[in-house]
Amino acid sequence: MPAISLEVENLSAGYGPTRVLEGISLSVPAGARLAVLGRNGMGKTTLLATLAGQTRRYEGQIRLGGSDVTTAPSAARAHKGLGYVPQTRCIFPTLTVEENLFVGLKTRPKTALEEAYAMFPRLKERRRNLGNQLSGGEQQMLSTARTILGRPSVLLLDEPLEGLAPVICEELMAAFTELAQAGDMTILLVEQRIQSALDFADQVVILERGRLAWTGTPESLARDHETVESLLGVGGLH
Amino acid sequence: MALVMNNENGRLQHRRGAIGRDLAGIAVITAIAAIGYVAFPDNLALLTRMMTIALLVLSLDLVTGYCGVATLGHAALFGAGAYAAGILSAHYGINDPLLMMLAGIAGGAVAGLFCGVVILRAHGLPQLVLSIALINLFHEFANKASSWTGGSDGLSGIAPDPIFGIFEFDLYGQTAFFFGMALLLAVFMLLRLLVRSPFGMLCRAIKQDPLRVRAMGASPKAALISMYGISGAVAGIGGALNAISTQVVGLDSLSFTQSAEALVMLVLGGTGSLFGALSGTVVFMLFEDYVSAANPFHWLTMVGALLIAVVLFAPKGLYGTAANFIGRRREQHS
Amino acid sequence: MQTVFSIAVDAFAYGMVLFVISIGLSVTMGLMRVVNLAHGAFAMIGGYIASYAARDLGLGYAVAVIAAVVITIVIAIPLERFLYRRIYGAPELTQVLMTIGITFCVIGLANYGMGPTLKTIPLPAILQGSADLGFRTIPVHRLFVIFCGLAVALALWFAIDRTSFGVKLRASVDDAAMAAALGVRTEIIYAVSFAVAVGLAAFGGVVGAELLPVEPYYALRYMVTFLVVVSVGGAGSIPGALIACLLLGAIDTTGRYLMPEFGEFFFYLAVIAIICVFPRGLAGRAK
Amino acid sequence: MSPVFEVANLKKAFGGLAVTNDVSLAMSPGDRVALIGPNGAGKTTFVNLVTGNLSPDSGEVRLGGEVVTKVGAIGRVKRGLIRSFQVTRLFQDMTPAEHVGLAVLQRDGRTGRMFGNFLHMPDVMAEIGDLLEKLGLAALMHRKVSEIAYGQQRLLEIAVALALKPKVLLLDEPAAGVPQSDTGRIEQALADLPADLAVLMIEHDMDLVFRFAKRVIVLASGAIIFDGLPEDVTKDARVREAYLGSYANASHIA
Amino acid sequence: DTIKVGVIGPFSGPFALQGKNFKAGIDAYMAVNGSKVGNDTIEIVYRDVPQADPAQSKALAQELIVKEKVQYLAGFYFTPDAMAVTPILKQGNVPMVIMNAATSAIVTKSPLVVRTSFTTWQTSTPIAKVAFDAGVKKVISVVSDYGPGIDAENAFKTGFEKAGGQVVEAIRMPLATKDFSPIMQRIKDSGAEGVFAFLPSGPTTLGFVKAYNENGLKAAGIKFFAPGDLTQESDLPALGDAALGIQTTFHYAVSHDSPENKAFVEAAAKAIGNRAELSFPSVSAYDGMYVICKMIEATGGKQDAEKAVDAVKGLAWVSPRGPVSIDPESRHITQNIYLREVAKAADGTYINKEVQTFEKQGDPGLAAAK
Ligand SMILES: Nc1ncnc2c1ncn2[C@@H]1O[C@H](COP(=O)(O)OP(=O)(O)OP(=O)(O)O)[C@@H](O)[C@H]1O
Ligand SMILES: Nc1ncnc2c1ncn2[C@@H]1O[C@H](COP(=O)(O)OP(=O)(O)OP(=O)(O)O)[C@@H](O)[C@H]1O
Ligand SMILES: CC(C)C[C@H](N)C(=O)O
Ligand SMILES: [Mg+2]
Ligand SMILES: [Mg+2]
Repeated sequence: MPAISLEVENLSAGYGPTRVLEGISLSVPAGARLAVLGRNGMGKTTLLATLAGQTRRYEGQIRLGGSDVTTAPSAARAHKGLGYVPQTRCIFPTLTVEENLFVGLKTRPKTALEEAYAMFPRLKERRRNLGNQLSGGEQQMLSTARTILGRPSVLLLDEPLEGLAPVICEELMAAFTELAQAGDMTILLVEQRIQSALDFADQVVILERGRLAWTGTPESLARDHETVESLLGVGGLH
Repeated sequence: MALVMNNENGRLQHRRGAIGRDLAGIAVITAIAAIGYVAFPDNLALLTRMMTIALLVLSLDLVTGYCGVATLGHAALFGAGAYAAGILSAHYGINDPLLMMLAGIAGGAVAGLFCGVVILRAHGLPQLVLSIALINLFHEFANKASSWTGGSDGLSGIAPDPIFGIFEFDLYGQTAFFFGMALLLAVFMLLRLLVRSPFGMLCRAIKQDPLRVRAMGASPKAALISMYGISGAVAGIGGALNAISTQVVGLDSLSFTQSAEALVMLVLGGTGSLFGALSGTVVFMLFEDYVSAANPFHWLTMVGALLIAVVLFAPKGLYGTAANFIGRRREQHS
Repeated sequence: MQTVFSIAVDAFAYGMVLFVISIGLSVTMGLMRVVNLAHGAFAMIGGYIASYAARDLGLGYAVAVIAAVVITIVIAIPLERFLYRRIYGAPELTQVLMTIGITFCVIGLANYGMGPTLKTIPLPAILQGSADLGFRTIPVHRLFVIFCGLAVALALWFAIDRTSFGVKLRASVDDAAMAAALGVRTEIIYAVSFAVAVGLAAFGGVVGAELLPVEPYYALRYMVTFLVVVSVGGAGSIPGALIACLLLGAIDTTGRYLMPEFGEFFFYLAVIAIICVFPRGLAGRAK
Repeated sequence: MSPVFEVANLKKAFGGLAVTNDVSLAMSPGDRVALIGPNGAGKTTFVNLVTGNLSPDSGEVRLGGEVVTKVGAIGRVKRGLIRSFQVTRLFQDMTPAEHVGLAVLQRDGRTGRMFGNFLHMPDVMAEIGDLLEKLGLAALMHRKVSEIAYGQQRLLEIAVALALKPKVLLLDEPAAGVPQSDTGRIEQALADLPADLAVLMIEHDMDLVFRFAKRVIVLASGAIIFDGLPEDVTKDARVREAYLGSYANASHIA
Repeated sequence: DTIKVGVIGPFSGPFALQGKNFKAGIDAYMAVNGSKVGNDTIEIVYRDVPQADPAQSKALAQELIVKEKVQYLAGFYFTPDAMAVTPILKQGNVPMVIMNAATSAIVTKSPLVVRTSFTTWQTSTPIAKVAFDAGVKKVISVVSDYGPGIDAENAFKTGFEKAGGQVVEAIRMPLATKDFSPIMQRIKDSGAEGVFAFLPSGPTTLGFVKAYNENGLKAAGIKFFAPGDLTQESDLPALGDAALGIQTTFHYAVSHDSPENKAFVEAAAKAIGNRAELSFPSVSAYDGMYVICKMIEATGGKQDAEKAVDAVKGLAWVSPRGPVSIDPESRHITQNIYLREVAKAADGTYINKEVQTFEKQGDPGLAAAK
């Protein structure tokens, strides 16, 4: 499926009575690479989870490729082309690696599994293992591979590099960039390693206490030391 | 938002909260008992029965609510206490209620330790089944040992002396009521202390992640077994009170049905809080008493409907949900 | 020697009856992770329907069985929609409370509507009488139950382990939110599985009625038996449940023959021993 | 100095897969070791083996000279071998204060006490306050863990380990999920540890590794392929290929 | 005045059928004789104890006495429930009329207890003679392993050995037994010519009787003897042909042929709604009401437990089950015990057909206990 756009208007959301996001508006064109940054606990995960239909939404609208999915349940969004890689990985612990991937296939034929194995050869070696027997990094690989197998048009990545070896990180980021540039996917990336995120993205937003505090390009952010310091709490980028 | 809560403040609030709730607890129990006493002066037996069951449910809460042990066999502890007290009186002629109570505590604690050792060998569903197996073994054993327990005909011939030689256990049930009340209050206070103590905190931690607790250097098993012993003592008090006030101990006090009913009451009120245990018992038994008197033939449907309604509208149990609601209101206001 | 064979036959037949009656619970409890104490209630509803169809309406046995399964499922649909859906993923004890509540209601209503007496399901001529095994006879009906048990076991094992539906079901149970995020329509998966489980309960209730006769208290009377065999096998595992039923059936039967007065001791001590050795049940998967 | 912690010929296989393949290493008081290696190399398994959460097929673990291979996980903790978890394992319904309080009480052997409340124990409260302050969690002290963000949970995980006052500390990816802004806190907390403590850290964040470690061990396919100074590790061809990739070429290493 | 009678019994749960029969018997009595005794009107207050639960039984009894101010307590299906109430009768000044609980010893626990039902000893003793007279010399006894079962075993053994027979083996099986095939195998292997069985009325009897047939015991000519619990009328439709020919001894058969019984059955069937649900507790309840009314007559409606009980000691009347009397010594009912055989009636229903009568049977259990 080709990439599609994602628009968010005045979104507020949270957990039960706890409001976490306030009035978020975003417009991500098809094929864009958006980095979502912010310090600890500022609502990045909540934003992605809300887009994926996993938290309670109070107000606002979400449009996927122009069609309104605000009230659509999670599964329906997935079928409209949304893919979500959660921060906590959410591997199905009692399913084997292969079965985990199988769930991500949606309606694609089983042969497509090879795509995932090509991306992460490690998974092929471990494919008969149960999900909860994998190492942390392997789980991360599985989680990402599982979602990508469904060929989403919009991909939400919540810290996909966590726990991965540096060499894998590089390969993975390269693969993401390629997917986006080929027009196959629109990507939203939450990442703690600011440099990696900036290298990847063509747009950046920063969350601060559940609100959008900054929007711009990676280049402008790299120059804006004040913002970097105050919103990201890091003393300048290399 | 209460996100940034001043440290010192938070602590004080906690402290005040805890002590406040203790006092409130005593006040509430006493008040309910007083209301009960005034409202049902002719039905003290029911209230006494409620207290015995409340002790069982509290004891169950200790292992299920605080330690996460799934059990459908907790009446084993209760019944052991009841039979210990009953046998002391019926076979050895020791009729002092306080001594009988001690026997009940000991019986319950021993049964608790034994059950603990067995039940803690598994988790989840298999654990539940272990508990079912145990209660059935206890039941069958009591049935077999009929020369001691009276078997299915019940252990009769229990004749407790007046307390302190003055207060008799009579038809009107005043003595039993006040005796039970005193026991319940004392137990409740001690348990409040227990669950807030370091040991109580350890147990709550074990409930959530025993492996993490091990990595902190504590042995979940040892802690849980001690808790089981304590729980047994509490259930034993309930059992002994039952034996003293009923003067007959039946196999039902050692049955799966009794265990399951206690669990239902606990979940109804809300697990993991002593108030939940108490409120569950009170609501369930009053409701049951009321509907079964109103229609002795088809009341079970009503009880079923109550349970379903509670799950639908108060999924954390009556007390749990109410406490949640109030907590949230408070948070929103601050 | 003949006695040993004879006991073995009894044990096998009894084990298979247990299996047929409780396997539906293994689906709800092991795969859907709902501690469905109302399993017996559905089995009982099936029994009542079959009894009504066969005895009062005079329909054939096969028709009665099918009617029982279908109508029980139809009755269960609103229950699933409005009650069970609320407790998927809830803590086990909440599920216990809800399903016990449902059981109480069903018992009360059955007692009210059908009366407290036993109801039988008349067997067709071919299932009546006894078959000669050479060294002894065995009721034909038991052979029928054994056949049903094996067929059900095979079909379920295939559906759960070998089909994409099975994978999606297991995924939904492990993490419903994530499965949904991957496009699995968990509600439908759950509803279908529940229907299958209820259908199996009804089926078990009907074909097992010779051993566990239908009456209002059925719903609670055998609850412990169902729970025990399913958990000893390892909830969710079809082969596990089968082995557990045969094993426990054998222990129970042998114990009852050798020392009937200690029958219960045998049975429950065996349960304790098995669980101490296999803390997750015979075929329980690591979690 | 005699080693406080020693592992000899440790072996473990899952089915046919040799996850720990004859690993031997020793640590002395004051050591700051980073254990790195590709995903699935067996790092976490190594920690599980030495802490007693898994039992090895063969080999020996020694703590302060004493062989503890037969001592259970709890016994090893009591002897000062403390770990943190790669995937947070916290008590969802409890607060950070309770987590640290429990660790402190357990360390002092006070968790058996059946009365009193740690909130009323000034010494315990002071220690909790200090530790949480240091990790920036003081404001969340009385919130339930389930309501705090993942990154904050990671910090709490470390706080719990530190509260146990370890002699040997094994940190499994302490910074995973912790934003850059907060990794400084972890480093600071580690820097403040008593000097005679031996620390082994597993980490994929190379910046942190190179700032922290005085010695680097590389594990690949269950075996140690490198054990030496941080300066040297980037020069090792095998490590570069299997693990570091282009990182080795970058100029991050001060 | 209104005189309240508190009735405690299992009106819901697994024994709901038996509780329903209590109510049917009581309603039938009121329907036939009216609810007035002299100037007093009887009012019944029901309380439910679904399964044996002495604590609840006692709490309810206490409530009935203290709050509801009942002058009489009645009902009691289970022995422990009755036992739990005996200690408070005296202080409450309330007589207790037991309508089922069948352990001999209950009447000794308080002088205010009167029983209008039966004891297991009473119904199980005559069958021993029947078995012996049928030419069976070696019998295996199989009973449910609980109080009443053990009573039945002892009663049969005592009677049978006195007659000159031999009980070759005595098996006790758990109450919860579901599959009786192994038991049948045991019976076969024992070499006995007959089997004496006791199971409480209800679902398990079905499996037992079926297993007896299906495992070829019937075909092998092993005779079946039991007290009537095993073939209570409400279980007969389910047992069906499998039960045909089974001989039991009991104090009452719904089919008993007498004008009193015809009237009773008609009224009771109307009260219970479905004639097929009628069973033995109904007649005990009916007679219990008769005794209570006699007590009310004797005391003129005043609450005087001792006087009331004294008034019915030695009372004799014709019950639907036949001639009965209250033994002045034990306050237990003396009655005929009938040997019955399960048969198909003209209308296709199954009945217990009386074939022999053992007249004026007391309770041998009390004597045995001494
Ligand atoms: N289940 C929950 N219930 C209540 N509050 C929650 C819950 N999950 C998160 N929060 C709160 O929502 C806020 C935002 O959390 P979120 O996980 O979105 O942050 P984040 O930006 O992803 O942080 P991190 O970088 O640590 O992953 C935090 O303050 C947290 O305390
Ligand atoms: N219980 C188990 N059964 C089978 N294989 C297992 C089990 N536990 C771990 N493994 C395998 O052992 C290998 C080593 O796992 P380990 O968790 O030690 O890796 P790691 O080095 O910590 O990796 P990461 O950096 O990704 O966390 C992995 O390939 C994993 O799949
Ligand atoms: C055999 C039954 C009618 C006896 C009754 N269950 C009792 O406890 O006495
Ligand atoms: Mg996050
Ligand atoms: Mg790891």
